[in-house]
Amino acid sequence: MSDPKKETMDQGRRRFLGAGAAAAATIAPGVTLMQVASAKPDDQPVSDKNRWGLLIDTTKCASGCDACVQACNEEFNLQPQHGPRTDPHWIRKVEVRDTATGRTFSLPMMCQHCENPPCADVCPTGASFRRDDGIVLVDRHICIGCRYCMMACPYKARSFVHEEIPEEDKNVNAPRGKGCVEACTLCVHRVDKGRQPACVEACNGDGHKAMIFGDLKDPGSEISRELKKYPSTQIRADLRLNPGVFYKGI
Amino acid sequence: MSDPKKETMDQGRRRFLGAGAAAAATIAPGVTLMQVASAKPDDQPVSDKNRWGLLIDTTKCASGCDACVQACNEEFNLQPQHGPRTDPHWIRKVEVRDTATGRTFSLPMMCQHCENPPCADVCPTGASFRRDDGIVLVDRHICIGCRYCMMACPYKARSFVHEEIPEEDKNVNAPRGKGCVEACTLCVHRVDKGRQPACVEACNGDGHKAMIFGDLKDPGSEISRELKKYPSTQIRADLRLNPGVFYKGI
Amino acid sequence: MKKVRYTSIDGRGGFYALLGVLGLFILAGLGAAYYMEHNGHWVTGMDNQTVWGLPHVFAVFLIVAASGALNVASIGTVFGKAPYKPLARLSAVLAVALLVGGLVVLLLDLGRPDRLIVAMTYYNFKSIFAWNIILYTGFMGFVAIYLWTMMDRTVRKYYKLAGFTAFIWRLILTTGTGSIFGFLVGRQGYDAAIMAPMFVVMSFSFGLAIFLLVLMAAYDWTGRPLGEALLMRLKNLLGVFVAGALYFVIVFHLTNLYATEHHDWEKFILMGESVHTKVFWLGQVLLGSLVPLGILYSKAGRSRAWIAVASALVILGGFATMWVTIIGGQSFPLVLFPGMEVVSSGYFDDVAYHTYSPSFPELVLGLGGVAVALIAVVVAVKVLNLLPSSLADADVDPHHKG
Amino acid sequence: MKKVRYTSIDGRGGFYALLGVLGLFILAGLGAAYYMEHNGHWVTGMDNQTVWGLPHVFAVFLIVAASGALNVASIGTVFGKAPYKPLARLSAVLAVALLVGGLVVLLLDLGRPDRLIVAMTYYNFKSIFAWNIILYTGFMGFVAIYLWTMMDRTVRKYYKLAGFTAFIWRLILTTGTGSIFGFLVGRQGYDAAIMAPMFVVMSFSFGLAIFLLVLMAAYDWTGRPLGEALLMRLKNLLGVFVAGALYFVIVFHLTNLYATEHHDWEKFILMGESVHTKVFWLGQVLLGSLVPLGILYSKAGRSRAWIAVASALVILGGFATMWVTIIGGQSFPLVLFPGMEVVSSGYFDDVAYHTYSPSFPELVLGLGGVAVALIAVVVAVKVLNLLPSSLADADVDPHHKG
Repeated sequence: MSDPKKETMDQGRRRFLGAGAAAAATIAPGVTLMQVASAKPDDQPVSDKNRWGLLIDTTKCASGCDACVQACNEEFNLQPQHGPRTDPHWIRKVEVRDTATGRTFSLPMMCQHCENPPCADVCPTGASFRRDDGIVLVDRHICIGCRYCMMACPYKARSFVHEEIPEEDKNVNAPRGKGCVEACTLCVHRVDKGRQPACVEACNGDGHKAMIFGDLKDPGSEISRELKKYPSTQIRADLRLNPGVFYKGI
Repeated sequence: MSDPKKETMDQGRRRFLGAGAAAAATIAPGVTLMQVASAKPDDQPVSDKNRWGLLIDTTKCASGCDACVQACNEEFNLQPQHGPRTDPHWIRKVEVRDTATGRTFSLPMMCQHCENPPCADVCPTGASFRRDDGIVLVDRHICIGCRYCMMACPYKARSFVHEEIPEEDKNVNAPRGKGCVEACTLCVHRVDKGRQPACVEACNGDGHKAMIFGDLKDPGSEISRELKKYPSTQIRADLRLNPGVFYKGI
Repeated sequence: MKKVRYTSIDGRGGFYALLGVLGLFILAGLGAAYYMEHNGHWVTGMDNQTVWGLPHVFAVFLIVAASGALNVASIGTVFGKAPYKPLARLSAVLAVALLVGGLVVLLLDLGRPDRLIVAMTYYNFKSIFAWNIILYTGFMGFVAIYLWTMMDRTVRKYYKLAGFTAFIWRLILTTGTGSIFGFLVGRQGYDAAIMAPMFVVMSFSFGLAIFLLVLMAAYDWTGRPLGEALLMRLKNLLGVFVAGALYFVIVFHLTNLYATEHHDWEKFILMGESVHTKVFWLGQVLLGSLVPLGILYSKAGRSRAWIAVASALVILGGFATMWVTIIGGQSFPLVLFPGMEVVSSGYFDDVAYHTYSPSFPELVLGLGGVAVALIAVVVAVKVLNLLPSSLADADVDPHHKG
Repeated sequence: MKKVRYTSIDGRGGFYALLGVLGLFILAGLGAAYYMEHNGHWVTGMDNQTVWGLPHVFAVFLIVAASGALNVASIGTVFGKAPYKPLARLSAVLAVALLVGGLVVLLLDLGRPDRLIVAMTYYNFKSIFAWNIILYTGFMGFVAIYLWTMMDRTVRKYYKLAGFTAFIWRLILTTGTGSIFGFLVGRQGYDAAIMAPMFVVMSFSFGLAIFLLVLMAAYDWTGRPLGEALLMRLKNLLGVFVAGALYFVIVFHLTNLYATEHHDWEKFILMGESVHTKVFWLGQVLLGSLVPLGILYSKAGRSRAWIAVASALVILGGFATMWVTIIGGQSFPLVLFPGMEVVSSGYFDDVAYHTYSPSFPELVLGLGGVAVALIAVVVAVKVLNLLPSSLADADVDPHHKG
């Protein structure tokens, strides 16, 4: 019996580009050199020496702006079909009001890439899994579509593919298929090439610069330095899942 | 059977001073006019039109400084007797490190004056109760010393009086007695006179100005305006107790 | 006690008519499953908010009832109660049949039922779901062995051991089923250790109710004698189980009501506007628990018709319980920001609750699973010697005073 | 079945010696209580971190066991099992005695025991503790009435009703006792609905173990016959209860182990360095559950001496369980900042766990409560006709084959 996790990781590894940080810098406008430096060099295997994460500044995230959502839908060609209840949502915008203080803020919600992902805990076949570098993925080849991971995820970050995906909508960035569960991949196909996730790129390109992507395990990365310096929150921190997505200003 | 809560509130009401806001301003140096204006006028009864609360800025709270603790001990004459395990602690300093980000901060912990206080829920006699204005108190005259409130409090904010209080240590600011449970009163004796709690006064006097006291229900109060403007946290917000003490920078 | 004689039933016209009707339900269920799989689940009432729908209500009910149906056998074998022993064969067959019915529904409701082989070969041992696959398979195996030790004199010496193993296994199995929900940390309606023992007691109740109905139907339709004292024993036991299940429901909600963090959830279930509040009070509590208790412990409880009504109500209540647990539990939105409210969302985080209306194919698939369970029992009593020729009191109870 | 004849015991020298020893323990307990009250609780092992100490371990154990001790009577009255009926009087008296013993300890450990009248007159009806005061008082009243209906032919017609009321009341009572802990939202070791039914099953186990020891001692010391079959029934029942309690403990910990948020707590209890880990594994699991199960279900279980050993171990395990639950639960520091660590604190928030070493007076107070319970039973069997002159099998079981 072959190990499905290994396979997926190997696929990831095989898909790297020859060009390194410089290529990433030209592909992703608005990305600082510091951020690129914190991304994984293409020729290194996935390892637990990195942990990829996001820092989202809700004070910069504009209410009404959904550039990140648009970018994600475009990146993975997530097309609406039979209505929002069954359409895929890998990322969504949420506006929140603190009832105790009256303060409001806006933020994008997506897979929080937990260190202890309940989705992976409950998955009967191991299709839901956490890569060594912290990215939580679904191996669509062994997902049986039981949807227990969707019951378990505290963030409603996953979508069940409720219908056949038209041939023309199929996308190389992530394999998708009817009857399987899918979610934000933290743009693993980009990360493995040293690039930023599409949502981060869009947020930066938009000028809001509310999202920082980087290596939580590199103390010199921008995300680590920001996290060490300023207060931040993990959503549902009480569950102790240690998500890789941090929020400022909640 | 007389209502113990009413009694205690009446006592509080009876104990007001003739002088108003001006007197408070001279008694409490470092208190701004805005803060004094948000305190309860002396001649008004306790009502649910106010909810007294604190906002503590952990980014201003200095590690190592315990001016608030000293002030509390002095205000209530809390003297050490047989060691820290049994001595009363109405307020304490805590230094915290976020294991996910490495950030550290310092804060004072005391009774959080919850809107839904578990201590009052579990108290068999009703000795633990919440005043209409949100201050959580122990009526020491009907406390039987069962300590169930101490089991229930998520903040370890309460102390059991483990020994006889020497006559010379007895204090008019709060009645205390062996075999009963006690805790931070939010300096109700001061609040009822339109003054600030001793800890807040000390923090301001010390120049740190990490603590703001005021009326959470008055949208114009400094505390309400700050809370509406900047992110803040209630400790163990997941328990939904809606504490009256808010923290910035956790 | 006379020696119990087990005989297969006669296959008259009614028997084949019953087979035919059940067969039609099964065909319809298969058709519904094909329709949903072919089109994708968007044709069902399910969506990304309510990911487990009516088929799961049927499947989990059948699986829970399955382990409970074995109890009658266990009481005889493990606890040594003689009057239950002649019922053990039917009890074991019914247990396996109900489990198969439930599993068929569960399987056909998967996004990829064609990947059954994947589910059987790739195991994530931290998943309680994966454990359940082993528990279900093991249950069928152990109960089959248990049945074999009852029916074959040459392996009679393993009867006690097999019965004991099956009993322990069924407790673990239902603990596992309850834990599917109890282990879900992110949802207000689940995340509670009490779910496991609550499901165990519910299994006692649902399983015995089904057993009673099947037993009375089989003996009525085949004209075999069924003793009054035996029936009184069984209906009293059903009353205890129904009361026990109700006790757990009360404790579960009372504990939630004490914790402020669960107040919104409890308000939603106990006093909300959604259908779940009605299903809870009318279905689970009133019709599913209080009315059967009233029937069973009043004079009506001495009548066979009323015992049948009470059993049917317990089964109805079981479906209501599973509805409230599974659908109601998903209807309450995830609490992403405790103490805050979601003002607007791109994905339904801002609703008071999620709605779900089952589609017709989902109902047909669920009923198909019930039909699978029933047809298995009907065929089994026809081809095997499962039913004692007489269950008259004098024939089953050594202490019965005639 | 012959008519059961109940007689009081003879008061020989041994009787008065026993009274004397128990009286000394009670005096010592009162002295200890006075010493602690007079000086204040700082002379005990308790502090502001561990506010409920060894006296609570004794008190809660006795209160839980009290309701369990009534079970023997309930099985006879509510579930109509004839062999248990002759034991009902002792069962009822033992239940009240244990409750009184527990309440005395609880009361004398209050900060202000002189305010008992306050506790009886001021009620906060949201407090499960206040409810418990009513439940305790009611229990004593209902069991007394129940006993009266057993002993006075003129009120015999209320026997069933009284027995049923007492049974339901005792279930609610232990649910209330378990909920004292289950309702504590702020502590990792509590805050679980399963605590209520877990305490109920534990009460079955502890109460029956004490009943068995008292029964065997009483019949041995007074030279009255005690039937083998009756004893086998009781010891088998004890085995079921011990296994049931163990089941709840396993489910409780497994569910916690599944939720990352509870991992630190489980690590502390199951694999920590504190004494609680040893008390859990050695006391609660091994000596308190597995060894008694081994004894009761092996050939040793047929020997009276071994049944006594098993019962004593179950009681020991009961104390261990209460220790781990009450002291262990408080030892684990409150989680103020999930996902963060407290680096330093002015009040012990930064420790791995809180320590507690019981003082001698606390132990003496606890033993005093046990002595109160025992002396009440000893006096009762002397002054009332509680014990059947014979519990030989032929005298108690209509179906017994001699």
